[in-house]
Amino acid sequence: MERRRRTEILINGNKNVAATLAQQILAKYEVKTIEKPNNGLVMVKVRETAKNSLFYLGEVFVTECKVEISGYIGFGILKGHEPELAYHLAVVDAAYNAQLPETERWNEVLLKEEAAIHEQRKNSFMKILKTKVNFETMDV
Amino acid sequence: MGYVAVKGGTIAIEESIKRLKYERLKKGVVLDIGRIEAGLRGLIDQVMSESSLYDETLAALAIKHAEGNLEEAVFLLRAYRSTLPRKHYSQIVNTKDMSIERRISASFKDIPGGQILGATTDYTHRLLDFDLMEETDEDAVNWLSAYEKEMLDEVDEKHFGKLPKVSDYLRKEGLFSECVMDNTEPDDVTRKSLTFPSTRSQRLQVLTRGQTGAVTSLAYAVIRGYGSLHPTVGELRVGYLPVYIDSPFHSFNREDDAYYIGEIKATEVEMLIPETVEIGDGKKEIKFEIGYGLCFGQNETKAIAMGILDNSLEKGNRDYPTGDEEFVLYHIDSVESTGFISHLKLPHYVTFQSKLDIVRKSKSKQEM
Amino acid sequence: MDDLSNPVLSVKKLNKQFGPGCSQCGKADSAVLVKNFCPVCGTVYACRDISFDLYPGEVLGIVGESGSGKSTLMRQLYFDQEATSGEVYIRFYHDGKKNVLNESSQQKRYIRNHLMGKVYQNPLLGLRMNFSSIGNIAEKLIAAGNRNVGQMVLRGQVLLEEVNIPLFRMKEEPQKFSGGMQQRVQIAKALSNNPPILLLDEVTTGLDLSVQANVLDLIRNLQRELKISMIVVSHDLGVIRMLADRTFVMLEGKIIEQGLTDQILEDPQHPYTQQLVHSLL
Amino acid sequence: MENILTVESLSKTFRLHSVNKEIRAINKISFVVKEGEFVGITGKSGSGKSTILKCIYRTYLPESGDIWYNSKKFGLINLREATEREMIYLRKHEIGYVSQFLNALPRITAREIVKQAILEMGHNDKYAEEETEKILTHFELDPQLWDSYVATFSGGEKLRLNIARAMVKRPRLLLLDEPTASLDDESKEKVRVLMEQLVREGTTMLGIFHDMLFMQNLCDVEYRMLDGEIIKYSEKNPFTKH
Amino acid sequence: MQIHYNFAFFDEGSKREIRRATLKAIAIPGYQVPFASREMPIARGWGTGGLQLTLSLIGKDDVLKVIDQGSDESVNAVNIKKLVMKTAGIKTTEETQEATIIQSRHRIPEIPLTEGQILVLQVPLPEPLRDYEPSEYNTKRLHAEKEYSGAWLMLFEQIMKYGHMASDFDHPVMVENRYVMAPSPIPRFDNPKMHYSKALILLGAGREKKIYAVPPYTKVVSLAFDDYPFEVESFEDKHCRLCGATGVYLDELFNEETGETYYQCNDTSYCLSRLNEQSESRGVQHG
Amino acid sequence: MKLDFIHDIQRAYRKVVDSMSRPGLITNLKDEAAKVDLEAGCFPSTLVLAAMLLDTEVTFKVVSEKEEETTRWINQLTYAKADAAERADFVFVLYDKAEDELGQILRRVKTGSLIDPHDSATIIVEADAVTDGCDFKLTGSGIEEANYVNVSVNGNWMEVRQQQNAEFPMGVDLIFVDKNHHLLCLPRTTQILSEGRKL
Repeated sequence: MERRRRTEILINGNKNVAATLAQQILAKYEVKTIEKPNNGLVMVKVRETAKNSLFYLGEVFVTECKVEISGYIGFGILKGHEPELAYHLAVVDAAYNAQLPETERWNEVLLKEEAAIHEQRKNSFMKILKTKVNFETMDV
Repeated sequence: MGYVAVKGGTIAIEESIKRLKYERLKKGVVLDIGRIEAGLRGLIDQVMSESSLYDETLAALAIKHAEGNLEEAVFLLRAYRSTLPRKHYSQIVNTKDMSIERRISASFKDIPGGQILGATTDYTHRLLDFDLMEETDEDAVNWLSAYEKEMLDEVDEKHFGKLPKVSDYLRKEGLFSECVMDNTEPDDVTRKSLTFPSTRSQRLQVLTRGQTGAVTSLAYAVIRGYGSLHPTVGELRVGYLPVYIDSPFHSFNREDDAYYIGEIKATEVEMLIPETVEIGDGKKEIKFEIGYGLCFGQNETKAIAMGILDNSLEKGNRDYPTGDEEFVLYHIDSVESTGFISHLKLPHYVTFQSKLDIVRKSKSKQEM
Repeated sequence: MDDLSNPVLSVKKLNKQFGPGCSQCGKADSAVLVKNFCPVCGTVYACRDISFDLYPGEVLGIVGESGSGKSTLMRQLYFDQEATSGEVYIRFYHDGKKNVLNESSQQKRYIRNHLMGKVYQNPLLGLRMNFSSIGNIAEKLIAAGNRNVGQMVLRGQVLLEEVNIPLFRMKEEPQKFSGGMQQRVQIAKALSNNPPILLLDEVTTGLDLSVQANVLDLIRNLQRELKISMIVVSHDLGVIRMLADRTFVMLEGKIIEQGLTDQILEDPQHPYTQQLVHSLL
Repeated sequence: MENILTVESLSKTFRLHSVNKEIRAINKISFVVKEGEFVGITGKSGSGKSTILKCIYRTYLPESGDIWYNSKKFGLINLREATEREMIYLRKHEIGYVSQFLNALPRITAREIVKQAILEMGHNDKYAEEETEKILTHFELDPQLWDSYVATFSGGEKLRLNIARAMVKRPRLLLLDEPTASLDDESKEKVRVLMEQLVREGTTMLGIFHDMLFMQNLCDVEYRMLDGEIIKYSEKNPFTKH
Repeated sequence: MQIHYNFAFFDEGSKREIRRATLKAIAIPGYQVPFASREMPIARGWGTGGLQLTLSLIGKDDVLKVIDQGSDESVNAVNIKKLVMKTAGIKTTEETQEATIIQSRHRIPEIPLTEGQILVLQVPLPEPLRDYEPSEYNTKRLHAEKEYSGAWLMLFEQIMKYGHMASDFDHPVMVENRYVMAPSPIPRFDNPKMHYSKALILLGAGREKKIYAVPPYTKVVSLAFDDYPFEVESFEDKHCRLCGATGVYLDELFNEETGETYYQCNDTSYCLSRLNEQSESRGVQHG
Repeated sequence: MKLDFIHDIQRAYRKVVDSMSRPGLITNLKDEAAKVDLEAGCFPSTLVLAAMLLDTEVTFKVVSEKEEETTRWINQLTYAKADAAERADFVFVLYDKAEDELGQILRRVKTGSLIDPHDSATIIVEADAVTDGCDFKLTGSGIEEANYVNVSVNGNWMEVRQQQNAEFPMGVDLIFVDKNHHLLCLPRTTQILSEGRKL
């Protein structure tokens, strides 16, 4: 699975998913920490819609981490102070970069989690939609 | 034995800091960071927006540390921010991708996707709720589970909250001047100080990190009479924006190669302002312009005010202080204004002595 | 003294346009232009190929309706605005060998401070309304390098007397003065550093008739006494008649006619000038 | 005697754009003025007399032909082609122009008018002051009037001041444009005496007059004009002159 | 969370930006170099400009002195010193001669500075033309064109009003015949110390985001007129009640009981060292 | 790298501050340069200066036969981007430069504007030797009376520098280093008198 989609699932879904996947790797391979989980900032660049120009909205506090598995670097980064999850994300990323065989079996888990996230978000959106103002058209 | 330097200042400061701690603890109860995060959403959103640093937990810590003093909490976070390395820049965030939690328009009744009130205090009666005096955690849990069980209507889920923009609809009708995508790299006032005439990116950045009260007051001045804008809220939306960064190891990135880092809550406002435009041959027509507001958290008044000031500065009519970019942009930062006002508390003995000298001198000259 | 060959100010092909210009209008004399406006790109050609010389001790009049480019021309000469192209030489600056339009803003400021004076139609532009009148005069003297309060006050007093401002009012701010008085303070200020070149831009416009006359007499007398070279811009032929030896007529950014002032008034050649003269009351 | 002014084939047409009309004022006029002469031009009003003087003085822009003037400063110079700067110089130093109208600024005293003319020649203030008083006395202007505004003067007073202003410069050529038009006889007589005196002092004069008698008493040479052309030349017997 | 602060508080990127601006400031004496100005853990207006300069300069071998109003023990001085010590762990001193970096608000020490030292001045309002022209856009242009009549005009107006120049502190100076500069709110008494100073003087305005400098051996002339020369505060006939010093900047104090006015050195460390010297020599005499 | 990016850079920076504020004062980056273990095609002290002054916020240009190699190293070390000489904030003129290359490059670099004179290039020049001596007499801000130095760099760079600095405050600031890690600064305020000629 491509990185964009899997990082969305691992960060939005249950934290245990990343932990479980990372454990599989940590149990079998030597994982070298290049950069321990540490805090930093990501500057958010946005496009405004008045003139379609770009500006900086502000910075997001993040935790990031770098690991290496047999010469392949993995990078974990997410919003907030989440050293553990950042580490797990980095391990999973390294596993994919190194194309370890384990990753081939991860799709199923990830897709399942993705469906769960979807379901949960749908529910919460439907709750929000209860606040929608319905203008009943007057039938003539 | 010689003379020893006085230590008055050092000791007094230490004792003063103790008093501060005493004030925070004197009731024998401490605030829990989790409770601040849970129950002071409005304050947290405001602190994040004014400090221009997005993190609920850090904001909660700052609020606790500052005992709820807003300017102090912002100050703490701004200073903390100076110690952190900026590791990455996000990909361009597009507000079309916002997961909507609230979305209204004052210009059109029936907008595609509908008017969604979400969570708002707008239609609450401001009657103090004395029941809250007795509220327990248990009450909260019970209420939540009841809310969970409420029946849901099946609705069209195709957008998942990603609703089309009201302005897109007007744009299709040609009621806006077309703007091409402007991919000029934005300026960053935290890296390179503000210059005049300012760039659009500088203005928007200063406005979005401006002090809520200051931004609101100046925008109020614009619509009350010190400016000539008559804006309408085209669309106000509150929701979550996903943030991605490019892979730091490759210079060319495929879209699917990005790292997702999470979502941030934001309020976006598009103010519609009618404006006469020249269309050549001396002919004129009226088109709409957008005054744009976007800030961290749910800060609706601030976002609207930002939209008003954006347009007022874009026009730059110096007849009004609110059209003077130096006047607006130099004076709305919380840390700068509160710092400079409060510095008046610092000792000024030396300069006062100098003043005294000159006052006496002018007196003696006049007596002569 | 008369000097027939050596101008104090020499202007060559001065152009000023507002707007980017386009492939259609391209040049300042393009046929596409409606008057001096390009309907395609909206560019206004405010000054088009203006050339003239100003000689020692002479008063040059520039007459034209509003929008003819005469005030724009004055702004270019005083560096209030940047010219689009052209050359300007001043005899007292590098022997008139350097095009001052190409000099740095630092040098231009020097030229303004030392070699020129300008009186604006709107005293707000030429005066600091909340500084004392004597301070206003001193400002120009300071800019020209004077650092002696006593001398500056003395010079200021002489000038204020010259322009009929009672000395007991010299410490008052011009904002407390009538329009005519403000204009006289402005003239005193512009003259304070004995500039060899004085620019007068519609200095009597907006004043009551009697006050106008008063200001004109003042300028006339000063010119006689000080032999300053002046450029006088006005839409009012009466003003020009009273002050100028030679006159240019401007229309749509161009000089359309020039001659001795009495010749312009009595035997105008260009249809526009004839119209202008005939409308003179 | 040398020719101080040679006018050759001078024409002037006025084009009135607003009414789309052309008016030919003078047509191929030629004549000469010798140094020290008093030349008079006569003719009905509208015959173009005044146009000639104004073309010489460049108040009108000559259309074609040449106006050769023998200048002290520039040598032989064609006034039709002289630059405006040269014209201004000549007006200040060599060529005077007097009409019945006192072409002076309002709110200026008689004294200032004369003094300014002297200053224009480059003299110093003190000299100008003294010379002014001399001239005003000479032209019999009541000292009480010296410091009043000329707008209040009578016709004769204005004219005398006018001539005074022109004369003070000691012009080599004085153009007289019906100066006596509105004067009473007594004033005219005073002017006449003055002019005779000027001629005696060597000033060359070219003048137009409606008063034949007045002119014939003064002129050495007379040209008569009709419809823009010179139709008659007559010369006084040099021996009967004065 | 990141709970260990960096050496000298800043991350290295921030220091680098301040350093670049500082070098340009030294190369263009008196010119206000804009810089981004980081947000500091002390308030804007409380010396963040000076503090940023100090933190960008300071190293493990430095000895720092901080004074405010001439006093090492002024609350703000103590506060700034504490912050630098906390984040850089360097040595501090109260002896002017011992210090390698002296950060000061409102004073230049009485003891002449030496070549090895850097004086960092805190600046609240770096623009000397601000009273005359509120717009930054315009003041930048005035500096560009060396158009300083406004600065002198302010003084001229004072003379017209009061009969003398009435600037108290922060009396503008002309640096190296080019830039008019605000010397920070030091009393006029300290202005001459800037002229041909042996030490490098750096000035930092945090809120206004400007850094500027007076290199050593640089011409610094207080603005004045030929016939109204620059005058420092007068302490004629007055001396320090404690150490007897004259010709120094004095604080005016008030005795609650007697109602008397008395004077004391404003530079407390200078006063102290004089007192110690005196007591030593007394000790020698007596011993 | 053994170079300590906090403390070594701080020490080196203070030497640059000293040399910049006292033109003619030659300082030595030996200790810091010794810790550079990177062969980037330039002097180690040049790399120390790059690490001290460059990051993503500024641009640079390398003038050398090995331009490409050194550019890559500096970019990787500092993340600063290379740019044309006309726009670069920092210009490195390395020791293998051609006879008159410094003069030529000085003609092209940005000198700032009257409004923003700080927006001008800083030129770091690798000289054969920078020593005390009496070839150049230096005067100006930062110098008590006069300082004397020798700078062995060929070409007419001094004339070009003079032209570029003609209208103060616009101009360029030069930092010289040599293979013995000597460091000398010539900010735009410094007047150079060479063999009796004023430059």
